[in-house]
Amino acid sequence: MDAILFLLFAAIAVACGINLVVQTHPISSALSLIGVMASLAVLYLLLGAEFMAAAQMIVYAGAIMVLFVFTIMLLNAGAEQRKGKSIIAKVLGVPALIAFLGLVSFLIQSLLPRSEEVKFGAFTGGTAQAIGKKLFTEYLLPFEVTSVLILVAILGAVVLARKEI
Amino acid sequence: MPTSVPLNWYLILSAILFGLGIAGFVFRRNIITVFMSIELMLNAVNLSFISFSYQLRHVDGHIFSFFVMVVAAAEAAVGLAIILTVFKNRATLAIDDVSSMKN
Amino acid sequence: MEFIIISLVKAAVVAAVLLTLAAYLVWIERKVLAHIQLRVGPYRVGPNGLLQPLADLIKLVTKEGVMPAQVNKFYYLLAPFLAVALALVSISVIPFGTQIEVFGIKTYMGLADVNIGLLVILAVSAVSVYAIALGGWASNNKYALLGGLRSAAQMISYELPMSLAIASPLLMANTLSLREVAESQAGFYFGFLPKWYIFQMPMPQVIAFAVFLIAGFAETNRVPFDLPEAENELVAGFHTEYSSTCFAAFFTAEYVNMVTISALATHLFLGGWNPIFPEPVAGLIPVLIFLAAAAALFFHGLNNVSTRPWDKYTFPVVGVVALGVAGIFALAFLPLPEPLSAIANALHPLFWFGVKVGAILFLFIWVRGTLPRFRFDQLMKFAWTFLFPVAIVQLLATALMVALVK
Amino acid sequence: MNLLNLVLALPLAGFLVTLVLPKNNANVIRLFALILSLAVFVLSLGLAAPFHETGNGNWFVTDVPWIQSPEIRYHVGLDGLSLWLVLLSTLLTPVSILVSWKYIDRRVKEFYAFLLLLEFGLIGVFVAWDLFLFYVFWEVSLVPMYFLIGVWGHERRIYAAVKFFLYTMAGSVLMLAAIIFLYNKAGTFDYVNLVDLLQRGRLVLTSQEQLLLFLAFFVAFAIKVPLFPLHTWLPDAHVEAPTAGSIMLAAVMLKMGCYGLVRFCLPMFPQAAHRCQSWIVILAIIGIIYGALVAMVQPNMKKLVAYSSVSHLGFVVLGVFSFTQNGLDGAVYQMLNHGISTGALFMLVGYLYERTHSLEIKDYGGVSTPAPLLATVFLITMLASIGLPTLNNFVGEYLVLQGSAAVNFNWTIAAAVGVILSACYMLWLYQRVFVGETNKSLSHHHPFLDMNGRELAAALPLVVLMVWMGVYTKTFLPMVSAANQRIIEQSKTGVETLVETQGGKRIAELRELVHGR
Amino acid sequence: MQHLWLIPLLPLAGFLINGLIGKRLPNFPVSVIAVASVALSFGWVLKTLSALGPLETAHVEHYYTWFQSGTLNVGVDLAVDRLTAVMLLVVTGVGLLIHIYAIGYMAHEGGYYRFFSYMNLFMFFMLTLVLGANFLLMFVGWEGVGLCSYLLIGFYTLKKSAGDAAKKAFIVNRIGDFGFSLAMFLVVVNFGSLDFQKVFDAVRPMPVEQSAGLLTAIALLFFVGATGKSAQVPLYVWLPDAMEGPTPVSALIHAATMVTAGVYMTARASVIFERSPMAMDVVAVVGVVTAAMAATIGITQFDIKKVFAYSTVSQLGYMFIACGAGAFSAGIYHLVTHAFFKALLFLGAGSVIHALGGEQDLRHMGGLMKKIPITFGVLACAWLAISGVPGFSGFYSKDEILMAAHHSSPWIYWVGVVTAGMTAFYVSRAMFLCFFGSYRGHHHPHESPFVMWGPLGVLAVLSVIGGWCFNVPHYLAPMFPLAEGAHDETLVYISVAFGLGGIALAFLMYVVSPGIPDVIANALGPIYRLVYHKYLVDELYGAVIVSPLVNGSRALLWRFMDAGLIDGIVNGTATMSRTVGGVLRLFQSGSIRSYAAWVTVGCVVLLMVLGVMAGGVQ
Repeated sequence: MDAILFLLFAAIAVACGINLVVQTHPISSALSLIGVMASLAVLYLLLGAEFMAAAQMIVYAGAIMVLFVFTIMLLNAGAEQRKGKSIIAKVLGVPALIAFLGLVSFLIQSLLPRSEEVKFGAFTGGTAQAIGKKLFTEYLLPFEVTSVLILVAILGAVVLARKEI
Repeated sequence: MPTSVPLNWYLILSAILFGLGIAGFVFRRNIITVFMSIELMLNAVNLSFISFSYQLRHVDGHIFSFFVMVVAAAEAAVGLAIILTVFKNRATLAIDDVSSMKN
Repeated sequence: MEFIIISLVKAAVVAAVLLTLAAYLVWIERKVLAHIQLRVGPYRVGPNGLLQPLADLIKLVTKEGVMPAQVNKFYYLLAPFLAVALALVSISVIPFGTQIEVFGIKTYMGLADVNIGLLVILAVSAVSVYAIALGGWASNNKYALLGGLRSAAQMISYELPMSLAIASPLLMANTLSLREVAESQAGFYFGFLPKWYIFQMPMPQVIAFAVFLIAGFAETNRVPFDLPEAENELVAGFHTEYSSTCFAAFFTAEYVNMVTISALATHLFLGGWNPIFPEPVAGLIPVLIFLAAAAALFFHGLNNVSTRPWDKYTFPVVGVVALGVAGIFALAFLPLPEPLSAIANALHPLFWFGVKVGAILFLFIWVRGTLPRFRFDQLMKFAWTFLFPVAIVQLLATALMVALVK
Repeated sequence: MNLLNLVLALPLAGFLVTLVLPKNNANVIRLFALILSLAVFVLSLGLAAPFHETGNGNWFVTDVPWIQSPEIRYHVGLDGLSLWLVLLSTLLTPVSILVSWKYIDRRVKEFYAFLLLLEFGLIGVFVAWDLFLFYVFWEVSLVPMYFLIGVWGHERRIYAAVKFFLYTMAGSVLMLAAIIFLYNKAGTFDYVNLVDLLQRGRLVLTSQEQLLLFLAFFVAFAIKVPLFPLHTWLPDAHVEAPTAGSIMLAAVMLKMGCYGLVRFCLPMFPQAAHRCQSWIVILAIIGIIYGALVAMVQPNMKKLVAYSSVSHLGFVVLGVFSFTQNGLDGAVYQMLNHGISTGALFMLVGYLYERTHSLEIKDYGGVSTPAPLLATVFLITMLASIGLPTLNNFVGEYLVLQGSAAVNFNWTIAAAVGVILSACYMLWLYQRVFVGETNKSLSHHHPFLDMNGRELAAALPLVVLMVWMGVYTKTFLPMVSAANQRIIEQSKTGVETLVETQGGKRIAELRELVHGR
Repeated sequence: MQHLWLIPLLPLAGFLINGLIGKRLPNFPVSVIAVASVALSFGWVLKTLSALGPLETAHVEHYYTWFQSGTLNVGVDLAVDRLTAVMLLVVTGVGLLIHIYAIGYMAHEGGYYRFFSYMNLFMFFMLTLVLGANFLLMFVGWEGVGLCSYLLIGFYTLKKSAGDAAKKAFIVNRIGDFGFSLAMFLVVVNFGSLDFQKVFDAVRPMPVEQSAGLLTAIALLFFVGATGKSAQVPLYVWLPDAMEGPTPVSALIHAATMVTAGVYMTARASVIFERSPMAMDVVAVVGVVTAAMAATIGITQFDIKKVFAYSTVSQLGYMFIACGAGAFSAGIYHLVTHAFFKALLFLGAGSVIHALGGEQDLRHMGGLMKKIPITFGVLACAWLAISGVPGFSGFYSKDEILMAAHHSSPWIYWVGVVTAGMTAFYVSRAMFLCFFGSYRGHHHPHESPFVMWGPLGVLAVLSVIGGWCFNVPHYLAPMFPLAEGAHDETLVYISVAFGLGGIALAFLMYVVSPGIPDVIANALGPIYRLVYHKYLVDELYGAVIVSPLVNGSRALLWRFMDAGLIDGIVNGTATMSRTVGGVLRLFQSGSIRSYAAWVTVGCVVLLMVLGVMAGGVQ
């Protein structure tokens, strides 16, 4: 059952990924990215990371991608013109990419041969309580730092996006 | 069909997504798409984080990916603001036109 | 395998109940608004307009779907579908009652008993923004685009205070599963005060409840915050270009969301399916209510005014139905064989849950009738400068009290 | 508040006060600077008193903790070696102030302020007994000179100033590294303890370490001396510097390098010094001959004198690295003589420049007819600088050569050639500038005047000193040789062990050197 | 305590007074101060010599330690012994006469006070040289005298040739001093001190060195100093040019006193020279070569002062022959007599030039016997003395030297005798060209005043009776034991014969038939021209040493080495860093895609490396 789910959502994710790269219009690539995120959320659930799945949907798909979609809509940028798409990139790029992926997967396969099966429910550590406990004890400092980071990002965004400066 | 899947496949999936992210990042012309492929790469990394935390049976991987998410949010906010201003000044989103930093 | 069959059955039941409820909600809204505005509202179709929703449904479905020219077809159609799908998904997580034992199968009165129910709801509400945004953008109409963006912005802004408001009762309930939240509110203080979170001792969640409601109104684009469909400014907001079925989809999505929000409110703050009155009285109340309803109906039906001759027949029929329901509720008191009494006991929590949801829905409609509309910047300023801080302070206060008590 | 701290503090106070003085009234500033520097000079004469009674030993020592965490002490003292160098700098500051009376008209205030700061730095360098304090003063003296060259110099002054600064800085950074390394190893910056630890073997440096430390110190001082390959900054710095700058640079700043060699290189790293002796001496000899030869062909007067000081200071290094009593005495005495004679030479070249605004020799000729007094003073100074007996350089040169003869006679032959060459270029200069018909271009600005009272007042003390140091060395030499005696003792320890470790002919030579003269 | 210091200090006082305030005084007081200081010094010398009586041993007086470093202690101490006495008498005596003569000669020259102050300074240094009790004080005098010769040769500052000659004189002297100082260093290194007594006591017990040892090295280095100062073969070039100075200067410095310093030093250090036969041979050979060569050049010169300058060089050659042969006292004896007649010759020539208003070329003179008879009479005495006519002083001292030379190595004797003949020839040539025949100049000669011919008279008397009156070898016997040997009469006759032959030949060629010299000159052709141009030695030195040194150091050392190499390296590093910066700049192309590409490549490479490493770890 898990295998089916994994294969299904992995396929969706890869399809959306390719769609992201191939599509000309940014809105479609944005939505395909949301598709990738949703499928990843499901995979997280498979891996027992409930909180992360929810967070993925809320933060990533819900907030960040909304920003992207907003920007694309506001800017109303048309589809990419196909001028001068360098042939080299096409000829050289794609096979290179495939070779790269092959290499990496071979590396992973060889480096971690004895990896164990992934069963749903085998590891239920990813609950909100566990993450909460760890986050506010062991990782308090990074938490505070990222909060400052976000504050700075907000200020930056506000200042940049304001019309009259 | 085997009932479950070895962890490697998750890692391979994350590698594939990462590769797609790189492809997008390198080949696409539109800034927003490039930006999105970066987000894709970050997602791929999150996936590998969580799959490793599954393997190691502790929750640190989740917290790392949580922080990645937070940073990605911050980055997206500022990045998009910049793209807006770029668009406002240059009226184009093609990445090659935005090269005033050339020396 | 058996699990799948049960869930399918439950899904069918819930979907049917929900959709009809959504349709009749439209009816109730138009009736209540009318009475607020001292007019009668729909009473032509069926007894006192009861069949009006059916009529609307048929109208919408049969209308011709007008598709504007340069519209982005795929997204134009995706948007309404997405809206309805997401609305229904969020309902699936909400439980209606306690565990019931029927035909030997123990199952929960809710479609899916998920231990992170709230997170799912939050996730779905986060994603539902796209439906509206896409809708507005795909219809290639300036007003639609503006409407879509405004509503998306509004929903995002109010999502924050809502999730904070949700977080504070969770602090007290110390669980994310709605069923456990509801169960944790059983029992009474000093015999008469029900242990709902708005009354629960360490920190009564009254403010959180208020914030949640306000945010709820905004989430569903309801009156004070229904800027996107504001007729006078943005024509019909994001669904200006939509006609028949797509429009219907948006419409149902809106009302289903309303139901979801009110159900959530009852679970989190008003004690879910726990009875309002202490035990001995609790059992009688439903019977009495329905008997009173039946009496009212018979009275109206008989000494009716001449203008609507066939009311004489329709009203008593409805009265008889009410009587039947009162009888069912009365069954709990009679010593009956196992399956029947189990059903009877299960109905009580359902009744109380329905009463509370109805009350909140009435509140939605009531507010729509009375409050004027927010201007967009007021709306945003209200969210960020007032609601959000209040929610945070409330959350911190709860956390403090909970920590102190423990 | 003993005399030495007073002498050290006054120039600094002067520097601060001049900065505060009103900007427009130049004469007030000049007068103040002159009076202050004269006061410092008179006070510094007092420093010599105890030395005359006892002849040696350290005097006016103040040892006060300055910084706690890296234990740095304000440890200041005076011994025979640094006494006369301090007096040299206190003497030459009023002289340079007098010299630049009319010469400097732009930014007068800053000029005199920098001059006083320079004097403060220089005195500090010679009296500092704490390595870190020494390094601080070394840098303090560097900065004003950079400005003196950079602001009031001639056309290519920026290039010259930067080159001067970079050269010295590169060297001093090496030295700083060595000082810090020593601090880590010994735990103290104090020179006296360090030498004491090294002598008694409590602080043992491996031969490799000692060699590196020695080289670090040596390079810093060699650049300042300047020794042969590292000397190219000197001619540029001199040509571009104003007269006062040249005098202070040539007369005192170059001595910082030689002083460093004697004070730090020899006693602290005796084995390394002995191992490097041969190639250093060869460099010095090359410096002597190379300096003299290149000086011969210089078209520019100041460059000629600059190369001549490269040649003269080659003698000093030769004397220092002969490790003999004569050599060292000669070297230190030569440092003083060179300060006086080259200082005077630059002053006179400055006077010539003031009259014709040109340093090229071809623009001059027959100056002795319009300015006989200038000619005679220049003649005396020139004779002093080529080492005419009864004048000051001769004693120093003789002792240096005598010292080097005791070690290796070939060195002496090669170095003595320098004496001949120095006569050649100096006389050729004198002949082209002063003798023969007067060059018309001399007086086309305004009539070529002879030395006026002020100029003579600046030159006279130097001429008197030249004769005094040449004829009656007893007032100056005993203290120096006493201090050198101690340094030679210190530089002998540990050389025995070195002798065993190094095989072949070298052993005989070294043993003979150590036990011989 | 004879206060020997007064002897040198008096002229120094004269120098200081004239130097500082002479400018404002009229000529007469300046000359009075100058002459008085030398006269007093001469008087003090006589007083001390008479007070000290027979100076069997040296009388040393120590005043203060000049400088003391480690074991080396150099004191300012003066000493007098028989040799010093002779030198003192010669220096102060002849000096006094020349000072008196100079009053007249320099009467109407500019810078009168400057001349006399320099002359007094010269006397001070010469006396220090002579009186010095250690090598260093002698060296002080040695260099001081060199300085004064520089100042006095370059006295006519306006004449460029005078300046050059002065510079040349000083530098050549400096080369000589270089040798002298090296010798001193060896002495100190080996004997620990510079005092004559200590050094000679240490040297006496040492055996005579067969091969080239320490003493030979010291002796040779001292001799290099001597050649520099006394103008011997390699370093004689400066003396002829020194004639640029006023004639009294030539007389005092380049005839009587300074040039003899070399001989005095050799005599003083005779202890060392005697113990190194090799050095003695070198001295002798150099002496003989100088004498011969100078004599040949003297014959061809037309400038009267140049003739006498070469004659001085040749006579000095004779003195060194004596020293080389071991007869130091003969050398000193010839030094004394030579001082008299050479000073006389120069001063006579001076009065001739004075008479002819500065004319120095023999070809423009002639027939002056009648016009300036006194000068002719006085010069005649000197002429006869120098030609070695028996009875005159020159004969006695020259024969002593020739006897000693014959005793040590006969071939030197024969060359010496021939040179004596040549000496007689060129002096008489000069006399005949100057005083006999008809007057070829266009001045109207007038006799010089008493103040000039007075001292000439005294010198004439001295050069006549000087020979047998002052029997110097006898006086110096205790210091330099006389060589017994048979006093072979025949050698004397041969030398006299050569002398008289020389005079006769000159008389024949220049008086009887003036045409012959030109005929011979053309006949000898190239040889004559070579000799006339002083064997082109100056040009040789110029080409071999001076110009390569100067141009070489300009092109090679300064341009290439300093500016090119060292500065090149320094500036090179600066430009190199800028170029590297330039290359790196190209990476910032501004196009984000290229950045992206480079980032990716970087990641891939990193991945590879990790893979390999991880692979390795596995």
